[in-house]
Amino acid sequence: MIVEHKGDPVVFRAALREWLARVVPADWSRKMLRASSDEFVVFQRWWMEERRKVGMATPHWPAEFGGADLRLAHEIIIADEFARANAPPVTLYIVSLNHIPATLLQWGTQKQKDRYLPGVARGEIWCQGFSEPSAGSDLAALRTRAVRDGDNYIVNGQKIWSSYSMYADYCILLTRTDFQASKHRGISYFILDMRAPGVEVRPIRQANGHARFGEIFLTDVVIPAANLVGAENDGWTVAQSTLAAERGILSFERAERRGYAIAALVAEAAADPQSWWREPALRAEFMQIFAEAQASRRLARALLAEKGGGVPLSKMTAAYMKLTSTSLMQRIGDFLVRAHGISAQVDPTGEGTASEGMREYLQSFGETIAAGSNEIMRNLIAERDLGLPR
Amino acid sequence: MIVEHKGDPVVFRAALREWLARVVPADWSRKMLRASSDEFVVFQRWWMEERRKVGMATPHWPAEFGGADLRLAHEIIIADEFARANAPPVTLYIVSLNHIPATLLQWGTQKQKDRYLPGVARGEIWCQGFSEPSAGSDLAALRTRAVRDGDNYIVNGQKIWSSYSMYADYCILLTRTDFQASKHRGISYFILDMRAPGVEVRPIRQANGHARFGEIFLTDVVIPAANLVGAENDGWTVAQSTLAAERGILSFERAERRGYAIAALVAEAAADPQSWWREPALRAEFMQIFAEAQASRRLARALLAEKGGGVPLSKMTAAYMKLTSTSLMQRIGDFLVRAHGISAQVDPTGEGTASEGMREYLQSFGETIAAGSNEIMRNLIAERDLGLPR
Amino acid sequence: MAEDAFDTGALIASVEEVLADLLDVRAHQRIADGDAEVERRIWSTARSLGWLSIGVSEEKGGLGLGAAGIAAVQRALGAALAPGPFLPTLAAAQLLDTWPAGGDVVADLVAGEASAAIPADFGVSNHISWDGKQLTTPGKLLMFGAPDARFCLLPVRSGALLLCEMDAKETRALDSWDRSRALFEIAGASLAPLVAGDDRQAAHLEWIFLLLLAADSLGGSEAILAQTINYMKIREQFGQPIGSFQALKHRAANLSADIVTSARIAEQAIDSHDAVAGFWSRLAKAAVSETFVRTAGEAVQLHGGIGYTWEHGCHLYLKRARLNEALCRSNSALRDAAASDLIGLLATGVDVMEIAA
Amino acid sequence: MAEDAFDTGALIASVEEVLADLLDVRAHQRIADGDAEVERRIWSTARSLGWLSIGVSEEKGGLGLGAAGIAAVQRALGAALAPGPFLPTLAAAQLLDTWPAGGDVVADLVAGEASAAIPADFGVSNHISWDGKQLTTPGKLLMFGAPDARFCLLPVRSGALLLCEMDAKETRALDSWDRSRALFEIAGASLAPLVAGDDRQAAHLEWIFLLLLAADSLGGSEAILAQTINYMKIREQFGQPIGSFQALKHRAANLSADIVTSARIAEQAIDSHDAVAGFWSRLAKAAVSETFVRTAGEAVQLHGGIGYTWEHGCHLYLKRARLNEALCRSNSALRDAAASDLIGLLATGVDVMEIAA
Repeated sequence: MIVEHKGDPVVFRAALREWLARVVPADWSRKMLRASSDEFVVFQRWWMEERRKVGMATPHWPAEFGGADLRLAHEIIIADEFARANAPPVTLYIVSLNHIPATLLQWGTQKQKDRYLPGVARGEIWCQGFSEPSAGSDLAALRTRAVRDGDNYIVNGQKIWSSYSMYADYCILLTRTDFQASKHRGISYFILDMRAPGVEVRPIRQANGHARFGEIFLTDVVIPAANLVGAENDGWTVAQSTLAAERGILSFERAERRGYAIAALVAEAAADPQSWWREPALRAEFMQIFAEAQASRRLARALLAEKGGGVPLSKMTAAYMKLTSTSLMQRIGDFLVRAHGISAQVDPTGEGTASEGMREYLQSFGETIAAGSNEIMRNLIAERDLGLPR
Repeated sequence: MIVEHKGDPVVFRAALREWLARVVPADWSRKMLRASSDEFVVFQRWWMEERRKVGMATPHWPAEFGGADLRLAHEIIIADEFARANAPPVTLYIVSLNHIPATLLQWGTQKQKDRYLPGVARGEIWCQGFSEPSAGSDLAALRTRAVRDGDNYIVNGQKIWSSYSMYADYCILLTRTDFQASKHRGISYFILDMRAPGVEVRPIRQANGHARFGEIFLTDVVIPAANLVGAENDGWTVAQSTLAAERGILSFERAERRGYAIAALVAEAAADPQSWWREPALRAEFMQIFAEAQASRRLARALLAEKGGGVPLSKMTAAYMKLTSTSLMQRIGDFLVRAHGISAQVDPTGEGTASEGMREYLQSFGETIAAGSNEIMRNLIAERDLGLPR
Repeated sequence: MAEDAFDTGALIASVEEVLADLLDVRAHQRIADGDAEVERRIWSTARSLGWLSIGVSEEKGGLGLGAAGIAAVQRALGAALAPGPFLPTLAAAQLLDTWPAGGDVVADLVAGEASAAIPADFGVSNHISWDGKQLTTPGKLLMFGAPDARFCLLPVRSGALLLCEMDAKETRALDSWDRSRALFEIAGASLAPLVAGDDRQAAHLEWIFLLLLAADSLGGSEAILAQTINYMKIREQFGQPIGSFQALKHRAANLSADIVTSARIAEQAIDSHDAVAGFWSRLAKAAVSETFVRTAGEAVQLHGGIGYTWEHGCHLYLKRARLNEALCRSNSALRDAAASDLIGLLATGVDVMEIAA
Repeated sequence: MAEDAFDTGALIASVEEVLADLLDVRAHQRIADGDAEVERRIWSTARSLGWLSIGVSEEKGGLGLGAAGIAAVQRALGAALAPGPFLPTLAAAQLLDTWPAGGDVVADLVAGEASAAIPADFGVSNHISWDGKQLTTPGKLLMFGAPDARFCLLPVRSGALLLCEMDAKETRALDSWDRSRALFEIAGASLAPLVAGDDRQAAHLEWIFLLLLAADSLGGSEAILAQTINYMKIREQFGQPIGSFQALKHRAANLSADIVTSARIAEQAIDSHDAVAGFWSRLAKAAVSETFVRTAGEAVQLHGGIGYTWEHGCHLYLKRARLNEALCRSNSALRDAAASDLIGLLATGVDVMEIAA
């Protein structure tokens, strides 16, 4: 158990590094490029199980719920080592590992915590049922209805952009429970069992050909009142805790991974006498990207420090992080596409950097749109950080 | 008299070219770089007088008012030849030559036309009193008041950004005459004698150090009712004719001048083994600018063709012209500043291209802001051409 | 051109109408999923309506509308994201029309009996050598056009341009991002050279290729911007159409201004002949394809989540835009070549910026 | 640094306060109109308050706050658009502090008794040659700093760095766009070399020079954006503050995001030492000075007509930004040099992206 070494950060890091070197399959990313959805899920489950064996499934959770009570410093070490080793990200478990504890530890009843938190380490998958076809940027306009019926709520409506919902065991669901209240006031937050009758999920294929999101159709779905998280009609407040989960160690790990990827790009290009590295304009463009990737790493650290109680960088550091890091991802993809010319246009599932370009580029639009579009981030920055009038 | 040859465009062009070669001083632009305001005005008056001598002061005006009844085809030849010869632009007379006939020929009384139009060829200078400190982009919010008093109006208020108003003989002035009406409906259009008591002009120095604009202070100024252009409270309609004058031969001539300037830039840079032409990134950037400068010339021609009754390119061609040509000017200035490095930073009144960069760059902000800021142009394009909701 | 304007306009309108019928959202889905049926139907429609004959001279059975004619057709094809090897086939027919030895091949192309392919990186082909008998290439050639194309045009190191016959059995289709268009590989040794032209023909083909890429990109930019604007008028958030938000409005206006500018640059290339044609076509392809990339990328963003789905067409325009950007050399290479052209042209006193009245 | 954080913060706050008192709009006008009085007053205030001593070691009479300390001061000076030769003087003192032979000169600089100058195009000085006795230059040297500077630092072709004494009578002040800063010419032959350092010292000076340019640009960007946002809150058009128009809001947000990013890059350069210091300072100056140009340009536009007037300060920031962009080599040259650095560093296994905890 690696977490046993948590008392000594140096030993902890070394144990982690040794374990990663042993357990991460060298060819996992190549295999995943052409994997079917089922293969992807099997691989993610395998990886979660491997992590669990050494106490690395939910190490940052309280011991009470199967975690190891690790602090921020250890989370940083873990993210850093996982990024350095290019270990598989736990894509399928992002909501399970981050959003669920961020929400339930603060708002869940003891029963809810006891029942749902330990399951995550065993591989239970959660999804998020927030957005709706008519409530994207304007999330609070959601229309899915939950009507009280004795000890239950009867839910009807439709959710969209719910990552990996087709594989999920549970869903955190926002619904409208007060139809007279102003739009932020009539929302309630539920835990939904995805196997309940009346729940149907249709995968949504994306521009890059993959189906990461699902559309959830809810028809007379019965949710026990015990699954209400927080008070009835107080769901908007609860949801803020969920959304805040995006802004901590997750963005840190992403920035770290990007740092390593950027360094690998230079090494590869510089070693190839035919590469874009020989074109001064592309090289100069890349050097600015290199600098911004480093800025992104520093910004992610500043955000973590803020969460740890440090002096805030700004009133909206998380919005800056989201806006700049997703825009940078788009520019990196765009850069690679141009730098690799016609060879970037073929072999969509190829292994080389030339193929990676279009994948990164297309994927980046998911990032600039999702989780609060960059347009919403600009509004937030302008109004809440710069103080411009609404 | 060159205009005597107007029957044969080839001969007309040749006569014009011959005259320009003879009369345009080779060193005028160098001299003007360091000229005082007074020297500038003397030079402009001299140039207007030279033009007048050969019938080139107001050649596109009706013969009735001292013009030569030239058609669009001849205007194009004149603009083209003036640009080719790098003849001095009649900067001081832009309003006199273009806005005044565009307005008075359509809206002026016979008396107004007879009295004011012939004076332009004799060198009378007009300015435009439209913008106010609180009414820039929102021009219709103007507050200068004109109150009827017998056969006169008494005017009080303040105008700003009025080009060369400190040298002007007359001003076309927008004032509010109905204080109850909605903001576009209560405006009247006047001819103001700049020597009238109560008119005071303060020059405004610009970022580039020159003072092209003036601020006009009006204190109990008496304007005869006979100087009303169009009906009382119909000034907004009349002003549209004035503003339309910007969009014809003027922008064509500017685009032609830019074309020649761009070609000269290449020739100079390519001949210099130390120049930016040797840097691939700058060269590529320049080639895109080169292409856009040509597009601008074509757009100016399309705009002229529209005015001549041709099929419109779009519902807002003039707005596209204004937005793209001023943005391009800014990019050219910015390009020259970067291309010339530290040598662009010294010698603000120097003759070389290195010094030209910062002048063009700074000047360009005047253009992107004035005459309907580019932000207003984007609104117009979005709403009136693309049909997006207000 | 002026006297043909009406005819061309009517012709293009009919091309647009036919394409609008054949290419709805579902048809695009099928193409993206690898179904070749839609492409076959469009090609056979094009054959029966004579679209491939628009440019070539009347004596070869065409309408004689020249480069301007095929550019207009390609703009319509680009707007509709039409699948199939139209672009290289139109280009090849147009070139061979001026090539005495190309007669029979032109007839086949114009009739749609055969299609043609062109190297995807046309312009950097100095790795292909030809000694009058034998073609030698260091590796496989990457070609733009259908893998069952009967002909291809190949510039070689000496400057010559070869018309070759291809053996479809020797080609290998490549998977690529824009599935409405094909890229394939072939070994130089499997090609059978029919006729050799000279470097003027190579330059002529490059001019047409670039012109058509610019026209395709222009049509695509206009179409995807129009779709985006329609979406902005109907999609509501915060109780109002998103098209009423000024930040989005200004972005749409900027894109529209870019397209207005790009269209003028494309016009310039179409109107240019002889000495300056290559120069302007290089600048035009570079400018318009970049506008297309920018417009299609903004279209995805402005559509929000919907724009990022496979079912919606935005990504298809984006993939087409990125392919156009990469074809016939990178835009930086084209601008670099244009810079060299410019110096040469200025030295010979040619009026590079002349605009035909 | 951590234990000094409070002191530095308080110190910088006092610098800002003093500058705010001395540099109002009218003072900036006077500077722009060529009046040297404001500059003299600020220099003497700086002397009496010891601003020039912040970076150098305590044994030389300084506060020992190092590069981070002078970067913080320069950021405040940049925010206020302070006139005078602070930047080259701070850089020279900081370098000479580590230079055994520089003792007396450091004392003069720290006390503000003398100022120092540096070549404006520092880094492209391989046209200056030095044989141990004689300085040879093909033409006049373009220097950044006051024309009456007593000292200058000059990198020469061999890689050495010379500390020279200057004769103010031999300098020729140049008219330049940013009148809050001086550029002048001097003939190499008129300089009196005092001490010669080696290429490590030249590299060290470049690092500090670039760092200070980045810090100055960061302060300038932050200050002009803040002024612009204030203006957007009070200026009304169409019956509402222009800051409520979403298109303008988003532009302000983008600028703010650029500044947040640039500030992190500047931090990286300040935190970097030894092998990677030069690398990061090159990227930092390039990134931050471009953000400054963009911010100051947008500031003019967002202010509308007012922003374009001489009386308003926007254009002063814009001119400062463009000077910073040009100083110590073009940003493309710096990025090119950084690219070479990077390859060298990767080859030696240095962790280029290390972030001190």
